[in-house]
Amino acid sequence: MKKLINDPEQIIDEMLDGIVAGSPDDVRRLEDTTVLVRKDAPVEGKVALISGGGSGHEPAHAGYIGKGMLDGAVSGEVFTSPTPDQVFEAIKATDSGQGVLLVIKNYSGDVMNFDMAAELAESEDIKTAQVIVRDDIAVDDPESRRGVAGTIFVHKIAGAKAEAGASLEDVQQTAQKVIDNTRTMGVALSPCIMPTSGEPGFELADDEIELGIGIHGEAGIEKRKHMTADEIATELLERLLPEMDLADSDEIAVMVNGMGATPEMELNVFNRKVQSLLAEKGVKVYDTTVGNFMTSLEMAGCSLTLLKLDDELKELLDAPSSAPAFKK
Amino acid sequence: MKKLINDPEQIIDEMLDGIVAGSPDDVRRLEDTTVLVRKDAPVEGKVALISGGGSGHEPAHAGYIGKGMLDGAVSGEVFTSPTPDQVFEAIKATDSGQGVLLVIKNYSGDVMNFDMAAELAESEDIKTAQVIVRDDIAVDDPESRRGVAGTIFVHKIAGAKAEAGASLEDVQQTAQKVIDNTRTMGVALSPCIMPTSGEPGFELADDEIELGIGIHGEAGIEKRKHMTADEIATELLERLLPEMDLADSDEIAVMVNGMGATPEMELNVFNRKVQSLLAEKGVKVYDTTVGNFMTSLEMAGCSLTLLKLDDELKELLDAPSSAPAFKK
Amino acid sequence: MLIGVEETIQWLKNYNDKLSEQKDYLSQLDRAIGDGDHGINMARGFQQVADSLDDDFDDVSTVLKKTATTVMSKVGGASGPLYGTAFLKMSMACKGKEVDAGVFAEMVEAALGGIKQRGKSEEGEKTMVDVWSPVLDMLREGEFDAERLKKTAEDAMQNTEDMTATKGRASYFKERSQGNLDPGAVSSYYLFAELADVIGKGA
Amino acid sequence: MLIGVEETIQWLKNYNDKLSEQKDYLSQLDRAIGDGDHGINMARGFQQVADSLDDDFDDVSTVLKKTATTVMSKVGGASGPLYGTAFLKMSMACKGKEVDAGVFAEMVEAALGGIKQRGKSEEGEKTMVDVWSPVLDMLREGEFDAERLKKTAEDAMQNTEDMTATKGRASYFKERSQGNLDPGAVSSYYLFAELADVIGKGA
Ligand SMILES: Nc1ncnc2c1ncn2[C@@H]1O[C@H](COP(=O)(O)OP(=O)(O)O)[C@@H](O)[C@H]1O
Ligand SMILES: Nc1ncnc2c1ncn2[C@@H]1O[C@H](COP(=O)(O)OP(=O)(O)O)[C@@H](O)[C@H]1O
Ligand SMILES: [Mg+2]
Ligand SMILES: [Mg+2]
Ligand SMILES: [Mg+2]
Ligand SMILES: [Mg+2]
Repeated sequence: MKKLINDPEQIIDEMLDGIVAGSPDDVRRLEDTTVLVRKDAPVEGKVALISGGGSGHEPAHAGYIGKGMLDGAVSGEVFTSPTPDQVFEAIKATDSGQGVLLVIKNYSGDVMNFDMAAELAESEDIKTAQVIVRDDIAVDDPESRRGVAGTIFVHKIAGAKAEAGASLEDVQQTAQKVIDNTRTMGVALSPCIMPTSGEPGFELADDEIELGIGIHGEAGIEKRKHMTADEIATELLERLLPEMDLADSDEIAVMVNGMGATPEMELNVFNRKVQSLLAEKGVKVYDTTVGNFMTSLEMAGCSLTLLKLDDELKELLDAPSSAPAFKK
Repeated sequence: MKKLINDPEQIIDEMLDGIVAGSPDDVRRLEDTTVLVRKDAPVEGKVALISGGGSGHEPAHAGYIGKGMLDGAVSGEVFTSPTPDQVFEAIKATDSGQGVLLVIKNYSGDVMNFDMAAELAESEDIKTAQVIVRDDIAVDDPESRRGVAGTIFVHKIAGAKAEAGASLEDVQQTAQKVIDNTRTMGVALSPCIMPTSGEPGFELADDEIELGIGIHGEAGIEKRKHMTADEIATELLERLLPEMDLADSDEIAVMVNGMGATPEMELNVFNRKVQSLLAEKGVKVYDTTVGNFMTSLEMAGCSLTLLKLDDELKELLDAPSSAPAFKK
Repeated sequence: MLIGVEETIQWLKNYNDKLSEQKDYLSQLDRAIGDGDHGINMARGFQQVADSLDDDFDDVSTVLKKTATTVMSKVGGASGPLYGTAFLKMSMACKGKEVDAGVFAEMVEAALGGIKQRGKSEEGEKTMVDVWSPVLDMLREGEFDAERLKKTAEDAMQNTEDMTATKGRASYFKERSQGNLDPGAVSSYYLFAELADVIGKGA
Repeated sequence: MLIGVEETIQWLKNYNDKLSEQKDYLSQLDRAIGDGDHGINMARGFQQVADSLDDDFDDVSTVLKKTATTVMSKVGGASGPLYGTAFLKMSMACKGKEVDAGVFAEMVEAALGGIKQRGKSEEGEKTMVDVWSPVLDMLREGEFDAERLKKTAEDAMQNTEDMTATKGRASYFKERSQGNLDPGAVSSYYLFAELADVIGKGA
């Protein structure tokens, strides 16, 4: 498989430099780290938001750095959680004294590494709080659910809350509210290729798709013979809606997220069915976003995220953001 | 090859409905056409901008509809120019009496079909003007050069000019200035799959890439054994710069455009080298954009676009845009 | 009279059958030196043409006019406007006339002129022009001969193989376009071959 | 004395060689029930460990502390904090002491405790815990025996094959995780096997 890269060992380093070279007025890289932060970090008087995880999910996470979203993003190797020292650097560079919220996706590695960073921060009297995103309903046990595309809603809404001057506790609470109201499920049509090995990250037969797959190729709910976009949309929605606990008056935000190699044409074909099913079922859609937000390199497929909104969440979702991957 | 679609014959229709379903407050579809227009079209007192072409280049062209960019986008079948009647519908729906600028990419089909639409408009006394984008330097003869990713700069800058209230002639002139100062060249690493046939649109051996390929898989300059990202960046830049006629004081805008399936990680690795080479050569970069803007379904590869700026172009490039695929 | 309303309709329906049969072949030719959609474009458009011809028509001109507008709005790409223009010009050239051999030659002359003007193209550029032009030359020579029409179109189509494209998408393939037939030339050959068959049988 | 500074360094360097040799195998195990990076993670991190051990060290504790901080900052993923914690706890448990069989058992006990706490994990969940825990049980039985250490670790590693994962990424594969070895258990087996080899040779 051909890739537009140089040395696979240098890929993260070069990507980070490339991101900064593309937005030199907006982000900077902390020297000798894999941490990107807002150019103006630490932002005086504001709670900072940090996210991160393994690389390969671009534009997550660095694309969400900006006014109204993240203050910093920490990148690990491809699909590998970053180490505590890196996260700690991000914390130190973004804390303005108001404390730092760590947005963590629920993977053992991320949870442990961010937690160790929080311990390091505590030892230097920097206040941190954590939220753990677990929106992927492909996993039964709610405690074990993985964090996937719903993370973007957490960045957006908690980021807007922080920008509005809320305290660390309040930002954390709002982030937790988003997490409690967000559910996602995805599907893979073909695997991504790991840059180091040049091998596919997992196996899918030519006529197979995998429902509920994770963003690192972790097993999903089941492999199926190929289905149409409408069938997939129906299946995902039918699993998501019972989890949403929607009252008649509730409005939701919808995110149709491409996994990397699926053309936007197809994401829109998929979105058409999602929206018509929601309309049929009488679910009110307040806002829809279609695009590549939490990818798995060049995996083909998509995920569908639903977020139940209230007045606070609506206002924060609509608030301005300068983050390149989620401008509002 | 698996795709997230239903009936390939319905793919354009369903995509268009999906786009509208995702942005019902911003765009609407003209009934029984493949035309999307700004929800508020025709915009009183403003020159309208229309673009379009074959589908498969998403987010081009409908993603550029919005305040500050396009008023309408006309979609043909995959990689096939739309017909004159469709373009004519777009013209009628967006003209507010100030006239309509047609942004046409230089392909025989597009040129002929848009031109026939302009004749139809003339017969109903609607004023139109045309610009023909030909930024792809892979083709030697400047008259035959194809329109590729540089088209986005035309949308952005001419769109801002129109939004500022300029006359049709002035908008056309500014658009032409962008065209005269924009050059692009691309590379393909792997082909896209045509939805109707399920077949690759062109052939590339496992260890081959094609320099200068067109956005429909038209032949490029040459096939090469696989190169690194840095080598490709160097090669493209070395071909582009001599075409740019840059003075020492000139500043440029850079667009690194993914062809569809290339991970954003790789686009940034590529951008890193582009920016460092430009810095080495003393070329001043005013603005950089990295992402998927003019794709070829799930082709892997990228293109590099350079635009020489002057004060007018800088101001218009920075002007606000509400288009989902190019928010400013 | 060479053809009337019924034969014209038969001709166009047969042409549609031919296109749908050769759709993949035409697209494959276009994949070699273009973007691979010629068969799809033509088959899609002429299916609509065939479907639109079940009405009553007064004369050949009206049938061709209807065909022209359908082609223009349903084929797309480069071939849509070119074939659309060709049929429109043919329709105009036989307006109010019976189509005999002389009128037919005038029709092809008008069509060729339309194609060249619309496509800004000339002979020898490896396009459909390279079929229409030799066919016109032959028709001008006098007596109408269905077999010769077919043979002329076929030879002309074959001759595009060695040409180098300078117009349309094939032009990007430059020398690489040599050794491949031009897809538009092939679809034009089919058009004349189907006409020859309809007239041949009718005679 | 069981091991001194030199043997510890040798152990870790040999472990690094083993990891770089088995990198693809470990990643392949992780591909079956995880995300395919365990070999890469461990090999990357321990290469750095090996490179960092050419300095002078006062005692075993310092070597292990250095190893712990390098592992924590270079391995990443889940195995980084877990192995990092393990080495840190081992370092703390032998601070100011010579490492004899008894101290070594205390070190492994501390490490296992650290892993379980950090990973919120228990025995039987198909993780590296399922190697460290049987090894501790064996060490507690008294006399140190290099061959038995190796054998115990190997058996324990083998036993993970039939377990169902409930922790880490493998847990998403649920029943599908059965029939596959746990990659972290395999890398832990290598760790003890290399130690056994170093001690066995030294004896
Ligand atoms: N400028 C032109 N003049 C005459 N014929 C042309 C011209 N451009 C293209 N053609 C004809 O059209 C054919 C291609 O049609 P088609 O594939 O349907 O459209 P597109 O090139 O837009 O994909 C070519 O094989 C050629 O015969
Ligand atoms: N919570 C946990 N407790 C103990 N061991 C764990 C835990 N999570 C993962 N592991 C171990 O880590 C190994 C996977 O490590 P690695 O692949 O490097 O990290 P990641 O899972 O983040 O990709 C597993 O095979 C398992 O032995
Ligand atoms: Mg991992
Ligand atoms: Mg075409
Ligand atoms: Mg074509
Ligand atoms: Mg792993």
